[in-house]
Amino acid sequence: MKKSNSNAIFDTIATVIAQKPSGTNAYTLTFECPEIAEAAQPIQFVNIAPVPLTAEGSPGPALDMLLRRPLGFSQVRPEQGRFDVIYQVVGRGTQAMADFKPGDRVRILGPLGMPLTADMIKAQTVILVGGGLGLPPLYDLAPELIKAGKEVIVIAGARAENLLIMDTQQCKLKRPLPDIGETTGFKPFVELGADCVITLDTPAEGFLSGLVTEPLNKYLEQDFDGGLEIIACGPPIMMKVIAQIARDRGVKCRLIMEARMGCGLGACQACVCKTTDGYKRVCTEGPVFDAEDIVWE
Amino acid sequence: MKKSNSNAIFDTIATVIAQKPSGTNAYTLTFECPEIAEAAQPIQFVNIAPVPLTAEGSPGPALDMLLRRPLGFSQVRPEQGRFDVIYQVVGRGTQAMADFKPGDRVRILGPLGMPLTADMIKAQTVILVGGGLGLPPLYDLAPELIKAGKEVIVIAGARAENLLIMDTQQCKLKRPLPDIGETTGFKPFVELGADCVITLDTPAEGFLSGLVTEPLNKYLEQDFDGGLEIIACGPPIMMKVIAQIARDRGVKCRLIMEARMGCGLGACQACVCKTTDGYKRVCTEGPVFDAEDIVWE
Amino acid sequence: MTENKKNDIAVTIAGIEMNTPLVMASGTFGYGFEVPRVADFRFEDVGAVVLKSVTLKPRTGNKPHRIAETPAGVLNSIGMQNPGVEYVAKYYFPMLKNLPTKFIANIAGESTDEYVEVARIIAESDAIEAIELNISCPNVKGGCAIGVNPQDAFALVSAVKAVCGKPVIVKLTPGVTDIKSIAESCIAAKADALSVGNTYTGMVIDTHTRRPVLGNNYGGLSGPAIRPLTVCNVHKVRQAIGDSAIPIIAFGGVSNASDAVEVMLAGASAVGVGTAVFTNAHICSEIADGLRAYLQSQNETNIADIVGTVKLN
Amino acid sequence: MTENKKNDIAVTIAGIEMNTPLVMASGTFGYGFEVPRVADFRFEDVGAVVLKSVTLKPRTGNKPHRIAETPAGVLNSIGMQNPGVEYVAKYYFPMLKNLPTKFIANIAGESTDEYVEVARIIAESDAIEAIELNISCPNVKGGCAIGVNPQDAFALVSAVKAVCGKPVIVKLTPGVTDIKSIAESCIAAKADALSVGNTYTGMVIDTHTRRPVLGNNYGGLSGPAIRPLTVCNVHKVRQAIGDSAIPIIAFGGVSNASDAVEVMLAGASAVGVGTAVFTNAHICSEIADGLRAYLQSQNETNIADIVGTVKLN
Ligand SMILES: Cc1cc2nc3c(=O)[nH]c(=O)nc-3n(C[C@H](O)[C@H](O)[C@H](O)COP(=O)(O)OP(=O)(O)OC[C@H]3O[C@@H](n4cnc5c(N)ncnc54)[C@H](O)[C@@H]3O)c2cc1C
Ligand SMILES: Cc1cc2nc3c(=O)[nH]c(=O)nc-3n(C[C@H](O)[C@H](O)[C@H](O)COP(=O)(O)OP(=O)(O)OC[C@H]3O[C@@H](n4cnc5c(N)ncnc54)[C@H](O)[C@@H]3O)c2cc1C
Ligand SMILES: Cc1cc2nc3c(=O)[nH]c(=O)nc-3n(C[C@H](O)[C@H](O)[C@H](O)COP(=O)(O)O)c2cc1C
Ligand SMILES: Cc1cc2nc3c(=O)[nH]c(=O)nc-3n(C[C@H](O)[C@H](O)[C@H](O)COP(=O)(O)O)c2cc1C
Ligand code: FES
Ligand code: FES
Repeated sequence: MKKSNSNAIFDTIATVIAQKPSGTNAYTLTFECPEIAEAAQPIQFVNIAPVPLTAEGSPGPALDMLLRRPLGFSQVRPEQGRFDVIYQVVGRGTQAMADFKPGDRVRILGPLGMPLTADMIKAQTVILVGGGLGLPPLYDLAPELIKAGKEVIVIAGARAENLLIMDTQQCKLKRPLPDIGETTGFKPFVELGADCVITLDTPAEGFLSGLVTEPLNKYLEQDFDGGLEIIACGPPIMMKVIAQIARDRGVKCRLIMEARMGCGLGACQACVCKTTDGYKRVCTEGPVFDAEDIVWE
Repeated sequence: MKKSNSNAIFDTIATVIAQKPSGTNAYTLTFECPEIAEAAQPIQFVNIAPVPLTAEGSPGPALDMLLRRPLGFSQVRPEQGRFDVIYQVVGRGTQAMADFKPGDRVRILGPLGMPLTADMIKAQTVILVGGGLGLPPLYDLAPELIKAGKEVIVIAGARAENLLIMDTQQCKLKRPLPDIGETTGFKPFVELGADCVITLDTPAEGFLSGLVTEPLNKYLEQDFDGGLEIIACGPPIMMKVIAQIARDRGVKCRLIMEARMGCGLGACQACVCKTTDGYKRVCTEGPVFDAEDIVWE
Repeated sequence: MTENKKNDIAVTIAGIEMNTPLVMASGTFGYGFEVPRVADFRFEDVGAVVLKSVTLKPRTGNKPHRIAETPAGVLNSIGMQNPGVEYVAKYYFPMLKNLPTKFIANIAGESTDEYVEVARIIAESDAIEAIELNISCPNVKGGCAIGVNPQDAFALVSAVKAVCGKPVIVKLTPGVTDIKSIAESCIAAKADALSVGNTYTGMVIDTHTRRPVLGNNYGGLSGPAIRPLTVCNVHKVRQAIGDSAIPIIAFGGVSNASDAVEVMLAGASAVGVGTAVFTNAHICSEIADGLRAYLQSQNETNIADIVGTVKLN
Repeated sequence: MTENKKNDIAVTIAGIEMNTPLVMASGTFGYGFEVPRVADFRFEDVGAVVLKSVTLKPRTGNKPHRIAETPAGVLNSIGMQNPGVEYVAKYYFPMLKNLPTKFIANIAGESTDEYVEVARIIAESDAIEAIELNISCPNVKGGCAIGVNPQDAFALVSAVKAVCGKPVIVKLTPGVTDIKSIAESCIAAKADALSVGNTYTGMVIDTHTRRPVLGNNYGGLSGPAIRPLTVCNVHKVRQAIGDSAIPIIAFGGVSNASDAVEVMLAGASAVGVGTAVFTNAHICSEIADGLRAYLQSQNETNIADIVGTVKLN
């Protein structure tokens, strides 16, 4: 990707350009918002009001849902002044967002959080592990890594085939797994040149089945001369297990953490996650944390 | 008009068919709702949720505006299962309603209030006085009166020409006013065969100017052999003055009163207006009251 | 539903057998017959109706406006308009006889004597299962003063219990420093149940006219806005009085099945529904259906089993 | 704006000259520098910033979740996470020096001694104009107990006043039976201003897990939901203490200019803005613009002239 190195954050009004279903109960939203699109860096996120402004710009009936919803960038196109987020409908806010229509104007805060850029990663190979909606932010990061000449392996987990949020295609693995030289991967990652495997809780033809930790463990048995790092994003339980695996194997691991947010700006101390150095703010010190530093509760 | 004589009230979901501007800052909304359209009688009204249901039928972000807004029927077409309301944007609720789009599903309660039907009116001539958005309910009543063979005179007041909520056309008065044999009237009333004069606060060519009380007083100097009755709907200050004029002249006068509502069903006692017999509920004993009975505060 | 013995959301509160735990709140459901005028109203989903507060003498009520909308809430100052207990007992109670739900009368007054006198009259009616003492109305003098003072509450409840054979429910005011101490004195005075929650005193001002929107200046805040406060008060009172003490009926801000479950998890055995009726006259049936679905999703068979089962963090 | 002497929304509260009556509420605006990281932040529209509560010793705060959404409101239980007064005074206060607004420190503690000690340290800083005593935080033991008792409040305020040359503002808890008596004892103890309002104790339960959403189980309710209660409390306190008494800063539920006008008409000389910052970091500028427009629409030249001008019905 990118672009201006300023740390500017904008609290501004973005325009909905498009909204498309991405699998079941999930959507890809495209916003036009040049300032944020230009400032955004990988793994950063935006906080999005779940109800659009009324025609007059007043929050309208949005008083009922005051907090903005944090969503990671799934793709940023600064040259178009646009970016995408992919989200799943899980509660009232994301449900309301599913009603967003092109032309809607939405109050939005970002880019938020500390970026994770290729130069911050020493290892030559990076395994990106995404569970469910943990995948989109990794898709924002992957091109950056590949551009920097790194080997990228994506392990994506989902509950079932109908929940997959991106298009799939056959992926001939450059680094095959035992018995698996070819499998179904996410098209966007495959096209970037990454290896991509998908494991499903509910088995389906052409996909691996089971937990993401199974292919992960198999990869970890291989040799990575240039060093290996794991970056994971997904449900806490998944990340906890991966953190343990990484620690056991002595592999560097970063986690993209979630927390309920108030201000998004580091002011309210709401969005904390427990670390060995006390509670840290996901919106400011995060969202990326060293797996070693996280204290699981 | 109508139709079933049942007193049924429905709390149901109506579908928005169309929304069109009616003058400045006012709209005509068409709903499809067969049960209410069939039960509605003149001068009754509906209480409308100002925010549509979400796709799933939950009130969505509507928790912020809990009370439904009372609006009079402006036209009911039972054979189509549809009815219209005309409303002005005055606050947050009507502002939100201006965002209603065809297909929106809206929770709606009605028909409410005691009907006023032609057989309840003894006089042969009825002067309908409508100030601003007091007009639509009178438009629902007029055909009924005309069908019953009554002479109908409409005096409509508005602040300025651009605020007129219905189309206008030339009206050759069957019962001319001094110096005025022809003037601009509202097309729907003229087409029904009623006399219609429009007075504006801000003078404009082709219209009378001044308060509605001026043409009213002039009419009241004429003879009405079959008896005369005034029915007025509009801002309280207008209705108070008309009540006084009617009392002075000994003319029967009914007023369509407004009040802030809770339940709409007579349960909460919120929507009262003061009468010589204590506080009465607009939603149940009203909205029509005998001008003699109203205690002005 | 009434005939269906497997009805898993039926509850019994203070001896009153109710089809559902849903109690229509006083003042929002009139004298029981107004709201059910809507077509297809399902009375079987209503556990009980608490009638509009009655007083000894007729009251004209406050001047309008009597209601205002606030963010996720409603402010009201009806001012206890009612035709007096004799009129209500004579003309309204008989209309309730054959309706398939239970009725609770709610009484208010400016002195203990007044409460006692009204309770005595109501206690004679077959139509009424229990009496709710409104000691928490912000819209009338007297009632509120009793509701904020444990000694006064004790005296009032004792006096009413002495004349009234029917169960006595005390409706506590939530806007106090220590709701637990008042709850405890009501229990000491042998109250049969506690209604935890009522409106909170609030004010809305029209910035153009610089006048309060309500004719009475102040009013009582109800609706979803106050629900988190209700959940907390119910939990606090339940913790203070213990699980085996008298039942709690929660009032304040319940507008859907999830809200109803929340207050029950916090410790309420029944759930008041007030302002939500203004948004949907069928709300009680929607909530009842939602409660049934919740039980199924949680593999529970009886709604009573979830009462107070919140697990603290 | 600061240079413009015709600035008609400037106010002076307890000797603090503020560009606007808008005060960023403690806990929602961090230590003053976080929110203004947003591009185009207009500090000139901020009358004053109340910093996050500090305590004598560092506090780790409560376990997550620390925030939950409620209808038109927010429930929080941050639990006073802060690095302690020494750290804050050493590292954060110097960052505030040249910013074009005024800063008020907010202190909390579990005993009078603790408050006094913190006040003494803060009183030494040039960056701070005044001290706000948080005697109303539902998320920490001690503070709240002081806030509900007039004698305790009197003792605390007197003790702090004795060691602190700067103006002392007392932030009252709204969830009490009689806020007026506490206000009066603070005035007797020579408080320089009253912050009327804070959060109300509430609870939200996840019905699926049956656990409270907040790690701390209970939290404090803020946001538009409570605004009618704030307006009422401000009006009650203003009526009780009289127009010529110390100024009131209103806290609770202000999210737009109309809300700000409402609390000022009710009797507040300045207006806290907290939760609304979460919805829009520029909210303060929007409200300031709205206040200027309001003055114009009402033919008033100075915002101070509208304070307490509500005309009761
Ligand atoms: C840094 C970050 C990046 C994220 N990126 C994505 C993404 O790209 N795609 C995606 O689908 N989801 C993402 N999430 C999770 C997403 O924020 C939540 O699913 C969403 O906020 C739920 O809102 P709701 O109103 O539907 O749920 P509700 O449960 O109704 O929300 C209630 C409140 O809790 C908050 N909340 C609920 N779940 C979460 C959660 N998991 N994390 C944080 N806050 C939560 C909401 O924001 C809201 O304030 C991300 C979260 C964080 C912190
Ligand atoms: C029986 C009846 C029939 C009506 N018919 C019409 C009609 O045909 N066309 C039309 O434009 N208006 C009509 N009105 C007035 C209409 O109800 C109000 O303009 C509307 O409720 C304003 O809502 P709001 O949210 O925009 O205003 P807000 O001021 O934001 O509303 C706040 C609250 O006050 C209530 N309220 C505000 N003004 C009025 C009012 N004048 N009367 C009753 N409640 C009010 C609202 O319903 C809401 O509960 C009628 C009122 C009544 C009582
Ligand atoms: C319009 C209105 C009138 C009310 N009248 C009474 C009353 O007469 N007596 C009473 O005890 N409570 C009265 N209440 C309070 C309700 O019974 C209930 O306790 C309160 O509204 C909180 O519940 P809710 O949020 O579900 O409405 C009234 C509430 C409203 C909104
Ligand atoms: C996340 C959060 C943290 C808060 N922390 C504090 C605090 O540390 N000290 C304090 O006095 N008030 C604190 N408050 C209360 C606010 O200062 C304010 O009084 C309250 O939120 C009501 O105002 P509002 O509705 O505008 O938010 C906090 C409020 C929120 C929402
Ligand atoms: S959300 Fe406020 S500090 Fe992170
Ligand atoms: S609105 Fe409830 S009685 Fe009329």
